[in-house]
Amino acid sequence: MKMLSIDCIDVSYKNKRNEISVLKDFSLELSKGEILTILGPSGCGKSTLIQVLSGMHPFTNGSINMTTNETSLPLSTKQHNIAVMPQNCGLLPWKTVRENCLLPLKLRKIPLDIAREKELKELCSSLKVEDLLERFPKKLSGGQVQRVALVRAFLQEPDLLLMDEPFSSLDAITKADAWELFLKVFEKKSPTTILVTHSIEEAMYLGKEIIVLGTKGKQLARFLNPYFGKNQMEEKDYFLLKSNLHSLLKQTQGKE
Amino acid sequence: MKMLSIDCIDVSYKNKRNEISVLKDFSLELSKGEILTILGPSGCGKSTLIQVLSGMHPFTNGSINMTTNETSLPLSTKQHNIAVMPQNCGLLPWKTVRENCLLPLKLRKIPLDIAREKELKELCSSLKVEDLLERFPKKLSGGQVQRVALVRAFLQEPDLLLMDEPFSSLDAITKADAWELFLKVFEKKSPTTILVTHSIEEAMYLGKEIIVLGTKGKQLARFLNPYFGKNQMEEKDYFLLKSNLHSLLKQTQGKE
Amino acid sequence: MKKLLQQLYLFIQGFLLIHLFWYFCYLFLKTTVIPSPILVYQNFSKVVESQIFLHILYSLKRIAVGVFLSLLVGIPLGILMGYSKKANKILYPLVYFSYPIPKTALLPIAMLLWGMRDGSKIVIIFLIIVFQVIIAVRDSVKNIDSSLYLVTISAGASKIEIVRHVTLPAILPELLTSLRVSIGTAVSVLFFVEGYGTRYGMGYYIVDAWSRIDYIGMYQGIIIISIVGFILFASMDLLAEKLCVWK
Amino acid sequence: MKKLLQQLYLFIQGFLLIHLFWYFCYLFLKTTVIPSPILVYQNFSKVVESQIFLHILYSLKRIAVGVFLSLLVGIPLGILMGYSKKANKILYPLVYFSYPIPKTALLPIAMLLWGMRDGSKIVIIFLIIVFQVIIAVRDSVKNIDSSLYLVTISAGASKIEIVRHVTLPAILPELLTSLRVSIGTAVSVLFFVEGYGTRYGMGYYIVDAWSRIDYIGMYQGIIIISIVGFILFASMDLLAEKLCVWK
Amino acid sequence: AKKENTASNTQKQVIRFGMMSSTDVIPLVIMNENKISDKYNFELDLQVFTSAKDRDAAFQAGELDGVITDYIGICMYQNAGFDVKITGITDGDYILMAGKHTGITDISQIKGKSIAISENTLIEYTLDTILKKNGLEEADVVKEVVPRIPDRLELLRNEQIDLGLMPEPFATLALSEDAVLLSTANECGLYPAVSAFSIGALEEKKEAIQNFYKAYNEAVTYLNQTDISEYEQTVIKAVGYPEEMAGTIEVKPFRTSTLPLEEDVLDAIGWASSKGLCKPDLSYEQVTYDVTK
Ligand SMILES: Nc1ncnc2c1ncn2[C@@H]1O[C@H](COP(=O)(O)OP(=O)(O)OP(=O)(O)O)[C@@H](O)[C@H]1O
Ligand SMILES: Nc1ncnc2c1ncn2[C@@H]1O[C@H](COP(=O)(O)OP(=O)(O)OP(=O)(O)O)[C@@H](O)[C@H]1O
Ligand SMILES: [Mg+2]
Ligand SMILES: [Mg+2]
Repeated sequence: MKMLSIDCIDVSYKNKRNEISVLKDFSLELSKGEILTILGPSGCGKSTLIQVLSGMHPFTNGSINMTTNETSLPLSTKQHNIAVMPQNCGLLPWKTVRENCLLPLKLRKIPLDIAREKELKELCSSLKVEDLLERFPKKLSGGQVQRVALVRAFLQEPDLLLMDEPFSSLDAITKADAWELFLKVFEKKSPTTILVTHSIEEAMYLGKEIIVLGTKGKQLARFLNPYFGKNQMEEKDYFLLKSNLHSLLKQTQGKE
Repeated sequence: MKMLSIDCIDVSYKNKRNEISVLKDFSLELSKGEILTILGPSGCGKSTLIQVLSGMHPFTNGSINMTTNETSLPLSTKQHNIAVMPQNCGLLPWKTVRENCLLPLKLRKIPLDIAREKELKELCSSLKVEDLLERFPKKLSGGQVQRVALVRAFLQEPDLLLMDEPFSSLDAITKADAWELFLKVFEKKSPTTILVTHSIEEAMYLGKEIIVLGTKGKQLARFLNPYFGKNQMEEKDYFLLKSNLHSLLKQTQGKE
Repeated sequence: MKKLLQQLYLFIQGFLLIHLFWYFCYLFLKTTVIPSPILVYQNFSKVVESQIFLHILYSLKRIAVGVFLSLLVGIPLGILMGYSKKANKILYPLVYFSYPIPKTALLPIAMLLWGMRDGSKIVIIFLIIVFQVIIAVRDSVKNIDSSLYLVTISAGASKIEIVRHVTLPAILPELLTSLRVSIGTAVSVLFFVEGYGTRYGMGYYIVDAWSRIDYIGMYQGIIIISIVGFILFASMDLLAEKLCVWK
Repeated sequence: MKKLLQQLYLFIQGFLLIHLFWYFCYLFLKTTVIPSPILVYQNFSKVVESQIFLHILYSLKRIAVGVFLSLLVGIPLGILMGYSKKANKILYPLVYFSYPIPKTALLPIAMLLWGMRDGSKIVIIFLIIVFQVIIAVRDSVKNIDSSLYLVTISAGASKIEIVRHVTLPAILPELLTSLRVSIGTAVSVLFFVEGYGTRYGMGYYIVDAWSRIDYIGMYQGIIIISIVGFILFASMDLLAEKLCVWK
Repeated sequence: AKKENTASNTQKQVIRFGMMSSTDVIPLVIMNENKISDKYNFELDLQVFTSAKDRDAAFQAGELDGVITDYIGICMYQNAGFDVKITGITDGDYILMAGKHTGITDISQIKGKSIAISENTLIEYTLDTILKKNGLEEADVVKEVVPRIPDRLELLRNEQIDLGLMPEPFATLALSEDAVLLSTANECGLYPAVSAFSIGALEEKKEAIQNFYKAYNEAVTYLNQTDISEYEQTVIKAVGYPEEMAGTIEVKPFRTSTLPLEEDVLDAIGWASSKGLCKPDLSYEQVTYDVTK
């Protein structure tokens, strides 16, 4: 079942003088319970896509529709339950870590019951931020900020989960833990997910499907990923796929 | 020859109410022309160390001395030529990419001659930001910002180069290119370098020496890295070292 | 407690510095316009006799109501102008036209519509401050980093919720600055609005002394108004610290 | 060019709106203090005859000098207070004490020291505005994100260079806001300082008409001051756009 | 004679004179307008103020040599340690009126009514004097402080207040709109306005000031002998009558300048000292100065 369908949209940044076109005639379809990881060169428009889907940035032409409960409606943050973890994490400086984590729930009018309180505790201890709950974001290190944003994202129960390079500032160990956590959370809540990353390994571990974007959001490839949730680095096919992705990405370079 | 010697310093963040101690009795020595990569769990004080060395954050007790031209002086941004690439890249929003790149040179009163102009061009085209020179940082993607900050760092000729997770937002291909560029720049200018990273591979490729920090900046290990600049992922010893580092890092977790 | 002591120390220090300056002016200029601070303080008992606390209370009431009303009107209008292009199109020229009108020239109208008592006084204070608030709020709303909205908007926040969770806290520091400036302005305006239709208020106290060419009384009034102003400002600072804990 | 046309459009729109409001007030309140706008414009030829441009020029000169001086003094002091704890310790109480003093009450001293011509007028404008600037600058300096300094400081920048490359651009938006507020205040203060020792200036024009109970003339003066104020504000906006290209 | 004037132009002394618009200033304006000051070899620099506070500030700052003020003003100057001497009288009336809808037609009916005045000024003094002359007391009316005269007029016009005590041109305006005349200062024998100079100016520019009064008297003679139509425009400008009143303006005859009567001055001093505006032992000699001597 198609859940999200992006249909030939154009996205651009308007300046006073000029207009920079970022996504041109971009289409994408996503089924329910999908995890799509997006690979692409820096500056190809991945974050822009996330912004458009979170209702922050307008698009021209085309349409974005989302199907929930058998009804298809234009995507809207009010009618659809969207959770986003932006590239810069987007913590509000004036709210404590705890308040930041709970803000989306509050906005969605989801009561903070005991179960959810427990979930928060668990997520925090998994990501080792349980001692930071009363701190303000300014007092956190780069990795701590990202972990808090992860807690916030995982705490929600969205129809659509958007994550923009969510593990980029984590050290190897924490990152591996966070990957496991992500898979666990996904198993439980199975939100339809778009995950932007620049690590091929990450894309191959976390994506049920992978797409590779080129400049202006041109889709160079899209395929089902057989290695979703699997740690088969030794397999030959794994290496093959990895190097394929690598060379695909290489192709996109230099044409910016 | 010891160039930088950090001697038993204490660093902490003061709040109105409490004081969070981050580095306790921290010492580190660095020879001229060294590249030291620092690995450590998120929140262990890596960025704080960089901030202290860039003269942004005060330390109590101990001393930091730097030896240039045979004279040892307390480290000072005025007397020593320090270049830093902070974790958030630190581009000034009101300066164009070009102005941002040239600012440190301007502050060091280094004239912008033809050679330097050419170097800027080359660095920009290596990092594929040559078309962005007249843009303001707000109009850049996350990876573009990081590449611009790399250009700025590489353009300087510092005695001490400090880099805080400089490649974290780059995609695999760009990152590999940036690594090569770093090695090339290092070969030419050989600044004494401290590079903070959370990727073990990165540390092993770019560090002449590697140290692993634990909580409160405790040094868990320091060793010469035989794989500096080498791409010998197939070697057995490489894997051994890598998994050693991995388990060292694992030890540091959870004690935060 | 330590905070308060510190403030008190600063208070005394500033007090002494200004008086030193004043004393030197007195010594060097030697004019009746600048009486000796010593003389002024010798006669200070007169101030206390003259129900100075009543004067202060009256003035504080007028300032409080005027400032409160300006915030009540100015903040929403400023936010509206900052966000809505449509609202801005209508409000912008209105504000830009009305701001430079010398509000004191509207006194006759204010008196006729709201009487000679506190009504017209508060209206004048309000009219003088509200535009400052509108402009400051609008400008700071425009300066909010757009990335701060992302999570809130994507979580389906209504406009009110966005204002509550993002806008207001984001502009709070500038709002407090604007409040400081407004209170300063309001205190100065007292001098004008308390010149008529009342026999109470620090402004009245000064104007009355001035029109009697009683410079000693006038300076006493100025000292009182300065102290009250200082206390207002210092409390604003404490408030700012309480409110902006995240800094 | 398009920008200018757009501004002109807004100008006309605001103009009409306010006049509509005025006309309704005239119709409903029926009082001598609110003359019909039609009557006011019928007599507008008189304004032009009365050398209105000379009046405007005089006022603009006073505003320009006063605002310029306030910036010249206020920006460095504000920056100093924002950065240096020591300077703040001395300046903070001085500023907090002097700010609430009604500057208009210092007129006798100002006249004594700077005469009753432009000297004292400019000093009064200066004294009223400079504290607003100091407070606004100090507060915005304190609000600068500390991570912005890192690269500049580590590159060995001197204090002046830090101010030039980081502080000034960082506070520029707030500075422009404060400038807007200051100009608005200066225009209103004209009304007061042009009440003596001059026969030129928009403030004089209004006060003069008022004291002759020539409400038509007074409203004409108010219209002129509004238009001049609007133009000042609109140019500030254009300036802000030019200066803050990075937004 | 003309040649003489130009020859002595170089050392012509300047008298800087502060005033507020009122009928008192008509002779002064005529002095300049008709070049009488030239004839007496001084230059009259007239400075118009819109508020007494500004005028006093300028006077004290040494920006002015003399002003048009009143008995009460002199008392306050003296009390402030600023030695200002009454050197002559001027003419102006202060008229007590009732609003048209108040139903008051006679001064005996004003008990308990409100009146807008300025405090501690000759207006209050005049009011008290008028009240006393009519057998009333200060406390019989409710005094509202409104410093600017135009505002008082507006309050009276718009029935926010019952009574007004105003100089020209405001009185004429109010009366033309059916306000009811109750009494005037001059009717009660009160002529409180005076011209005055600071002692410094009197010493420095004695001759010029003597000439100033000669010129003043000549201007008064001119005014009293000439038909108003010849100088009506000057009056309208100086006093601030609305333009529409041209042709209907009346000007009472002016008196030539002398020193005021001692008993009048002492009465004012008594009133001022009762208000705490000056010391009760202020003497006539202290506050007057005979320039003709
Ligand atoms: N401004 C601050 N005030 C208080 N505590 C702070 C502040 N900044 C950082 N900290 C704390 O200091 C510790 C060290 O922070 P630092 O930024 O140096 O970590 P890091 O090693 O760079 O981590 P990461 O890899 O996540 O960037 C962290 O535990 C953090 O919570
Ligand atoms: N505010 C803006 N104004 C103008 N151009 C912009 C703006 N933001 C981004 N761009 C441009 O749009 C393009 C896409 O940006 P986007 O942030 O979507 O890239 P990205 O794919 O997320 O890259 P990265 O991996 O580096 O984060 C980039 O070329 C960037 O320069
Ligand atoms: Mg991005
Ligand atoms: Mg860090």
